[in-house]
This record gives sequence, structure tokens and C-alpha cells, in this order.
Amino acid sequence: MSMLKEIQKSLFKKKATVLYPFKEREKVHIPEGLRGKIVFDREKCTGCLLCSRFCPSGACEIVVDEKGKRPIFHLELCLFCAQCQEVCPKGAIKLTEEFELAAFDKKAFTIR
Amino acid sequence: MQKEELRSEDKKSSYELFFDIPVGPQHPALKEPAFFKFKVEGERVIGVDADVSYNHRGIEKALEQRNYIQNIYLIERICGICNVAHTLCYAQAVEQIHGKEIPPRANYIRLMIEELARIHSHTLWLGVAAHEIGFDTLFMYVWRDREVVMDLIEMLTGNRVTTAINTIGGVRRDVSDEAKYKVKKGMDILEERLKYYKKVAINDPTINARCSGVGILKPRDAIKLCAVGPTLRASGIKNDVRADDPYALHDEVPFNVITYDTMDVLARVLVRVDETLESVNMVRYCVDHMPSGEVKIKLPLSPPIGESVSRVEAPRGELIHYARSNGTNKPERYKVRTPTFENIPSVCEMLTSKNGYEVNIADIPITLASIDPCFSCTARMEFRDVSKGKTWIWSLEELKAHCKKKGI
Amino acid sequence: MNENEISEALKSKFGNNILETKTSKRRVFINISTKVYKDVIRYLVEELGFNHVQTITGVDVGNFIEIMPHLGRGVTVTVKTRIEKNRPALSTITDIVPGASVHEREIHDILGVVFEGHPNLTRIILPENWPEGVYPLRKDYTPEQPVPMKEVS
Amino acid sequence: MYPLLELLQILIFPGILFAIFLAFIYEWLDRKIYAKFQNRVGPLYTGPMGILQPFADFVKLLAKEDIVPNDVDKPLFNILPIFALTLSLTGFLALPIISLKGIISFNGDLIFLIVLMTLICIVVIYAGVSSSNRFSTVGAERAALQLLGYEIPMMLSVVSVGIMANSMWIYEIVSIQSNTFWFLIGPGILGFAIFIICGQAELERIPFDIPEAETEIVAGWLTEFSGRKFALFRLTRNVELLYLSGLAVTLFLGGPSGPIILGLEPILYPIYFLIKTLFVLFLLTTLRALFARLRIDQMVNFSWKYLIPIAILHILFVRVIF
Amino acid sequence: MNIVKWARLKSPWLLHFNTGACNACDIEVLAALTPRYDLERFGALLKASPRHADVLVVTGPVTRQVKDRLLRVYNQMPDPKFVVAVGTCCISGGVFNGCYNVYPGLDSVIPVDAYIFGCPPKPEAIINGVVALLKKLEGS
Repeated sequence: MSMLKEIQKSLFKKKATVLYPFKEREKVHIPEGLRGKIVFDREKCTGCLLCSRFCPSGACEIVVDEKGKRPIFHLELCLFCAQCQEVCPKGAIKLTEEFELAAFDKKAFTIR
Repeated sequence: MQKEELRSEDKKSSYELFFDIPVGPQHPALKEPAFFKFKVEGERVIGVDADVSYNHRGIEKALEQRNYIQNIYLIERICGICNVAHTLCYAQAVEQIHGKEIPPRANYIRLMIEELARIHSHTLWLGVAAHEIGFDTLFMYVWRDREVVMDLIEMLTGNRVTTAINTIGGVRRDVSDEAKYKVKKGMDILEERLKYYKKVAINDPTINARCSGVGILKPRDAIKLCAVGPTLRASGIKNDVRADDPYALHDEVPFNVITYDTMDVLARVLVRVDETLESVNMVRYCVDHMPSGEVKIKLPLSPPIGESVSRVEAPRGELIHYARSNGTNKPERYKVRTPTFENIPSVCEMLTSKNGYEVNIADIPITLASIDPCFSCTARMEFRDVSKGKTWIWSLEELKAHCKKKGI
Repeated sequence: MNENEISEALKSKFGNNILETKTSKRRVFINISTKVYKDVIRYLVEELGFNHVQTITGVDVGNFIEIMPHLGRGVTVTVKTRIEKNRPALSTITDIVPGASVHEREIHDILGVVFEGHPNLTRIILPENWPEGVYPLRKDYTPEQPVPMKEVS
Repeated sequence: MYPLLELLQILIFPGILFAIFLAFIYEWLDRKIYAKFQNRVGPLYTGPMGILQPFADFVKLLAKEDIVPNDVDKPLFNILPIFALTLSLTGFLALPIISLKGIISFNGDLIFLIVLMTLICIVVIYAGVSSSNRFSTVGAERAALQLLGYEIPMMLSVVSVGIMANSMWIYEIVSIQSNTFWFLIGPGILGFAIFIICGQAELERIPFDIPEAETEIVAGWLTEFSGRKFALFRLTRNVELLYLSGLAVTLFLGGPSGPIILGLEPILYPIYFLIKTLFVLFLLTTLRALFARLRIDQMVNFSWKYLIPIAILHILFVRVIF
Repeated sequence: MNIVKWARLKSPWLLHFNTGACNACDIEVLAALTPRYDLERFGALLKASPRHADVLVVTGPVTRQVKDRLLRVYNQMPDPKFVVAVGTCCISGGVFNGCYNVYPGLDSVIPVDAYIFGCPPKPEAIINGVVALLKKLEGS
């Protein structure tokens, strides 16, 4: 009857639930280096296109703007693998710890 | 012709009503789109027919069209749960073609993450198995404690499930001392909980009633049908790629190969729980003995012409990758064979009643679950069990027409 | 039994039919001619005890298709044999190892190789509505994505 | 008596409306306790502490599209949910709550209650068969088998109470208990245990949720019911939960009786009744959290090998004493 | 707010459908029901039969073989119904974009109400997505 003991114990134990979206946000486990939403720094980018070359799912689209070639990141295709961050020689791409990525539009998250 | 034979036999025993019970692609017992069609007679299962084409995504073709770095992430998405085993296997295959050894620290980190992933996979399985037999409380407890290892993986790699840690020539992230401390602390919690779950699995009357004597796979059949992994070890055969064909550092890190010889679902539960305990010890060993140094060597994008076979003991059993390169930055051919694919003939054997061995409808979910099926891995399999030399296949329409004719 | 002993044993048994052997750590690759394919497999399984078929790989190499069963649990023996692409047929090994059945069916599906004597060579992994005679892993097949539905029925 | 008052009693308190209200509260409590056992919180944001959750589920299901599949037996399929609800509510009316007498009370009403319980199960079997879905049919088959398993020990345990009280009238059973309280603490405890186990089977809850086993046969006999009909079936389940725990209280725990202040009976009786039924509910929920689902043959085996012999011995024992 | 709408918002019952995913999203959807996350707080239950469900949670790239079944399950659900696409593969095909057996996104097969990005999304992200969907419905 080891199960009986355990459920008796849990009757008086503190809940394991984190009341996430409304309360107790600070209890959510977000370690350093979590691979979340991409942030792109246009100033550092030199247009070397390495990110696009190594992106496994084609989420980096290359466009030309007034300063030359640059990537646009389509998060609906992104795998959050951080390969672009790894290959970027200038550190222009960074994956932040933001994970709350819900939207009603497929194209809602396009990082420019 | 076959159908007619079936009907004529049906007439002989007209009091028996045959049913098809479809399980999947959407079915609570299988969280994955495989499709099993069971032929049942009352509550007794007399035939099984499986189709796994629902999950075929054409990965092997896609692998030939992407370069070696992109392929890491594609390989990872073959299976989310055993992604570490897949990337490890892939990295080894490519490194073998390169003919290069990776630094020892990288090997230790690889092994540590692999074993953490094994703990994650086995505890996940334990919870799902409990859910299959309706033991929701145990399911909730196991998954609550599983969060410990999920947090560790998230801390070490940056994502809870898809780790993306292995790369060609080493690993992508180093492990800090603080992280090591947290890993050890997490292992202590896990060890205590796992010992408790082992006690529950052995002692609980309802678990025993549901699991022992169910889903028998005899050692002879297991070898004949090429079963792998815990399914094979629960039939009493000592076989583990980590011991037979050591990769990474498995010849240095001590561990035991767990076998049980009762051949049933309970044996598979216990094999997995014990293996998890072994993995806990291996992770501890890795943390203690990790040397310092580099974690990655730089390798050219295009390996030389060559071929290699790489094998890894994934949580579900032996995983094998075959790679052939042609000197460009894309592989010529990349072949993946996953453990579930190899185990499906065995599970069909387990699920067919014959010679005094009875299978109940209620046993289907737990028996299917007992091989820890991962059809996303497999993605390419259909099995037609031949019962009495005939295939039992009826579409729903045919069954209905048949029932109407009989006035049922 | 180590890698070299295996290749020596095979060479002494089959002589000239073993075209080429290559060994590395716990891996043996042997090239054989097609006519002794089944005998080599039988010898490996029944005499040398390599009774586990890890998988069977098929590769499209130009005018030929290469079929490679990988056998063994510790040392992996890869037997390679070539068959013509125009007339892809090979005898089955399911009567020696029943577990090989699924792998042969997979190859039949994706490369169109006919395994003679296979008890149930039917479609495994491709969808039901996949056109006959199209083999996705042949080099001359260019993949195209399915067309999205226009409206929901 | 006063017909208007009686009508009010039937319709509002302690009749149908009260039963439905209480049934919602009980489902909520059941879910909350179950969640607590599993170290979670359960429904939380629907009303205070999530207390309105069952009500929200009910209203939502009422407002959903009601699909009647093509090949079902339409008359049966449509009428059965109403039939099931009516049966369980009728049973509730016979329980003594505000006095020692239920609203429906006549000599021999215990037998009437047993028949009602069996009828609910038969409705379940018909519901499964009428949907002509393979999962439903298997579910109905299992429900029928399970009925064979638990019905006999349950009846035996009820009859043992009748023997102890020397009556089959609930009013008399309760009044005897209110004078002496040795029913549970004495020889009745075995009967109580059997009744609780069989009640769990009647309610189709773990470990006896075999007819609607989610991982095996989707939702069993409930698979094809949607919208309104499903809502009614769920409500039936909840009322049945209330009704069974009420019956256990009535038969073994002295019904609504307890220490009373004269003149306050109509207030105190329902309070005692509630406290006692909550205890029974807690027991039922504990059982649900404690076990895995049995297989149908194991369930029937268990019942015929252990429950029935024990129940028969219990009856003999009780007969010898009284 | 009218009572029917209130009830709908407070009791979203989920039906999980895997269209060929790699299991990562699936286990995260399942994990969202377990003690640490506990989707039941919002009244959400995982239902087995499509007839009982309100929200179809789809994970994985839609493969050729599974498309018809997906449509059938979708049609079996009673109105009003909502579809949530979880994970990159489901939203657009993701890494399988260009594979011969995979449709480019769930919205090319059935209409989708909400998207949850991530590969796989954290269970918190799934909870966040469900709450966002409910908020949107509240406003509409």
C-alpha cells in the first residue's frame, strides 16, 4: 500500500502547480540560454548570408534594403536551433529567453 | 477469394461475431498517428494489422538535399523524444567518414546528455504506461518528478525536449560547474523517486494484475523477429549496443545491462526503471570524471568520399544510421533505421492470441505501449499478421454490408 | 570473432565471389557478386551466428541499385551486392531471418526492388494514394510538395 | 398533506433542483479532491475556486451542436439520456433528507431503489448498442458483464441491512439507526465496504471504469453522444454519484439523523446528511486515485471469487446475530 | 456577457491530434496537463472522442496519408469548434518544408484559429496560447 501513503502525503503537501499566466510568473523555469524568440541587430550585420546558408528550414529569407543584403526571420518556419546565432561572425543574431509566442496570424512573428 | 474463405468459415461458427477495432490514427492510447486494426471476437484479439504510413514524411530524401549542418536539425526531428540518440548517431557517422576523434570532454558531455535523455524518455514511458492502464495518479506523479530532468536538460541545452546539443565534431555548449552541481542534486531527487516507483511497480496489486503475464514474447521469437532494446532484454537476452559495440565513452563509464526473464509487460517496466537507475549513476560518474579541455573540433563541411555504419542504443533500443558521402557537402545516401521499426513484428506477435495464449482488448494499449512505440521514428511500416494463413482485412463498408446480410 | 577473421572465413568459403573486403573497428564491409548473395547470408546467419538483421539499405548508384543487409549484434557485417536498375530483382532472405521481412518491403516501396519469394511484398510506408511505379529514393525522382486543398469539404 | 408543499418539495428542496445543484457541487468536489491527491489544483478560474466548473461544462454542452450520426437507432438514441436522468433523479427523491422519511416513501421502497440502479445500467447498455459504433458496442458489452459482477454483492449487502432492521422500508431502517448507532460500528461495516466497492463499479469509476475506458475504447458507450445528450448523461452520472453516496449514508451511517435540538430538525437533518455524504464521497474519490483500471475478466473474477462469498457469509452472520 | 459564451470560455475541452509529428510537441501538450502546469485549472480536459471536444489541438506536419483522417475528425467535432496549431511543423511544415509527403502547413487543410510557435513550445507557451485564444473569443 505504498500508493496509499503517497496520496495521503500529497493531501497535505504544497501544490506542484505553478499558477502561470495570472500569478507566480517568477516561478517559471527560464534558464539562461533558453532558445526563444530571435532578436536581430541590423547595425552589426554585414550581409555575409551564412545564417541563410545554414538555416535548416529556410526561415532566414534574404532581402536587400538600403544598406545591402540582410536576413528576415520567419518564426513560423523557425526551429529555434540557434544555428544562425552560432555561425554569425558578428553576433548580430541572438535568441532571447522570450518563449510566449502565441498568435492568431501565421505571419505574426517576422523578425525584421 | 480470401474474403470468401473468411465468410464460409464465419458461417461454421455463426454465433461468433467478428469486429474490427480500429486503434488510431486518433486514439487516446496512441498519441501518434499509427493505425492498428484489431480483429476481435468478443473481448479476445485474434488478429492484428498495423499501418504506420501516417507518419511518413520523406526524411531520407530530404536528407540528400541538405548540407551536413542542416541535416543535424532534420535528423533531430525524426523523433522528438530520442533526438539526442539520433543526433549522436548522425554525428558519429559523419565523424567516422572524416576519420577524426572528438575531444574527451565533448564525449563526456555527449554521454551525459544521452543518459539524461534516456532518463527523460523512460520516465515519460512509465507515466504513459500508467496512463494506459488507467492509473492516472501514478501518471501525474511520474510526470511531476520528470520535470526535474526536463529542467536539467533545459538548463544544459536551452530547450526542454529538442536539445540540439550534438554537432559534427563535438558538442555546441559547455557545461559549467554550477550546472554540474545542479545535475548532481537533481540526480539525488530522481534516484529516491525512482526507487519508490520501482516499489510501486512490484507491490501494487492492480499494476500486477494488469501487467504480469501480458504481452509475452518468448526469447526464441524475440531473436527470430529481431527485437531490440528493452523489449529484448525483458525476454532475458543480454544485449545492449552500449556494451556490445561501445561508442562515445561507454567502455569507460561503468554500467550494468539489465535483464529480466519473465518476458511480460511487467518485466519491461522493471527493465526500464532499473535502466533509469543505471543512467542516474552514469550521469553522476560523468559529472565527477569530466576532464577539462575543448568541447568541439572544427571539421570541414564536406567529408571525404566514404561510408560508415553508426550504432547507438537509443532509449527504445538499437538505432542504426548508414551514411555514404560523395565528397560534396550533401550526403549521397543516408539511411535511418529506428528501434520501433524493428520491434513491430514482435509487438504483432505479442498481440495475437494462439495456442492457449489469450489477448484481451483491454491488453492492447499496455502491450502496444510496452515496446515504447515511437512511430514518428518509424514512419514507414505496415504489418499484416497472418492468422491461419489468411489476412484479416475488411473495410468498414464491407463489414457493415456483411452485418446487414446477417441481420445483425 | 574479430573483423579480419570474419573476412578471412568468408574469403576461404566463397573464394572469387567475394569481390572486395574492407574492415575498420567492429565494422566489416564486403562486396559480393549477386549469385552467392543468399548463400553468404545463410552462411553468416547459420554458421557464424550473425542472426540479427539490423537493417537493409538500398542505394541508387547510377545504373545499379546496391542492396546492403547489415548483420550482427556486436560486429556489424555489411554485405553489398549490386543489381541492375532496369530489372531490379533479388532473392529474399526472409526464410533465413523472418525479421528481415519489413526491411525488404521498405526497399520495395522506396526503390522498387522485387524480392523474389517474399511472402507478402506489399506497400508499407508510402500513402495509399501514392502512384504506382514512382520510387521516391531513386535519384531520378524529384520531390514536389502536395498541393494544398482549396476548400474544406 | 398539502399538495402544494409536496410539489415544492419534489421540484425544489430537497427534490430535483436541489439534487442537480448538489450534483454539480459534488462533481466539483470530486475533481478538486482528485486533483489534490495528484498534487495539482484542479479547476480554479471558473467562479470562486472553480466551483462553477461543472455548471459551465453542462451549459456549454447544452449549447453545442447535437450530432446524430447516420446509422444510430434514432428513437433510442434520442430518448435514452432523458430516461437515464429521470431514473437517477427518482432514486434521489426516495432518500430521507429533511426528515427521516424520503419524499417517496412506502413499505418496501428499498427494493424499488435497487431496481432503479439496475435500470440505469440497462439504459447504459442500450445507449451503447443504439450508437452502433464499434467502441460503443464493446463498451455496452462490458457494461453488461460488469453488471453481472457487481449487482449481486451490492444487493446482498443492501439486504443484510434489511435483515438487521427487520424491514425493507427506508423509514424504519433510518429510525432504528437514529435510536441506536451500532449499524456501522457493529456488523454493518463489512456490508458498507462491499457497498462502497460495488458503488464504485456502478458509477464506472477507476478501478472499474472498464465500460468507458479511455485508452482502450475511446469513451466506451458514450463515444457517439455529443452536445445535449452528452450533457444529460454527465448529469446523470453526477446525480448517481450523489444518490449512491446518499444511499450508503442512509443504509449504513444512519441517514440524516444525529444529535438534534428539538424544533431545528429541518435544518440540522440536511446538514448531517451533507456531512455524511461528503465522507462517502471522499472515500469514493480515494478509491479512484488509488488504483489502476482492472480488466473486465479480472473484475468479474474478483467479484465472484471474493465479493459474493463474503457478502453471503455476511448475510449468514447477520442472520445469526439478529 | 451571456451565459452560453461564458460557459464556452470556461470549459474548453481538448482533442489532441498528431498529424505526423516527431512527438516533441505531443509530449509537451501532454505535459501541460500534469501537476506542474495543470491545464485543468482553466477547465480544460483532454477528451478521447471528437464528439465531446471543442478545441482541436494539432501537432506535427500534415502528411498525405493523415490528411483525410484529419478532415474526418474535424468534421466529426460538433460546432462551435476551434483549431490550435502547435509547433513549427504544424504551422508551416517547418523543417519538412519541401518534403514530398508533407503539406505546407495546417492552414492549407483546415482553418486554424490560433498558432503556438516553438519547436517544441514550452508547456507554459501552450498554456499561454490557450489563454490567448480564450481571451480573443471573449472579445469577439
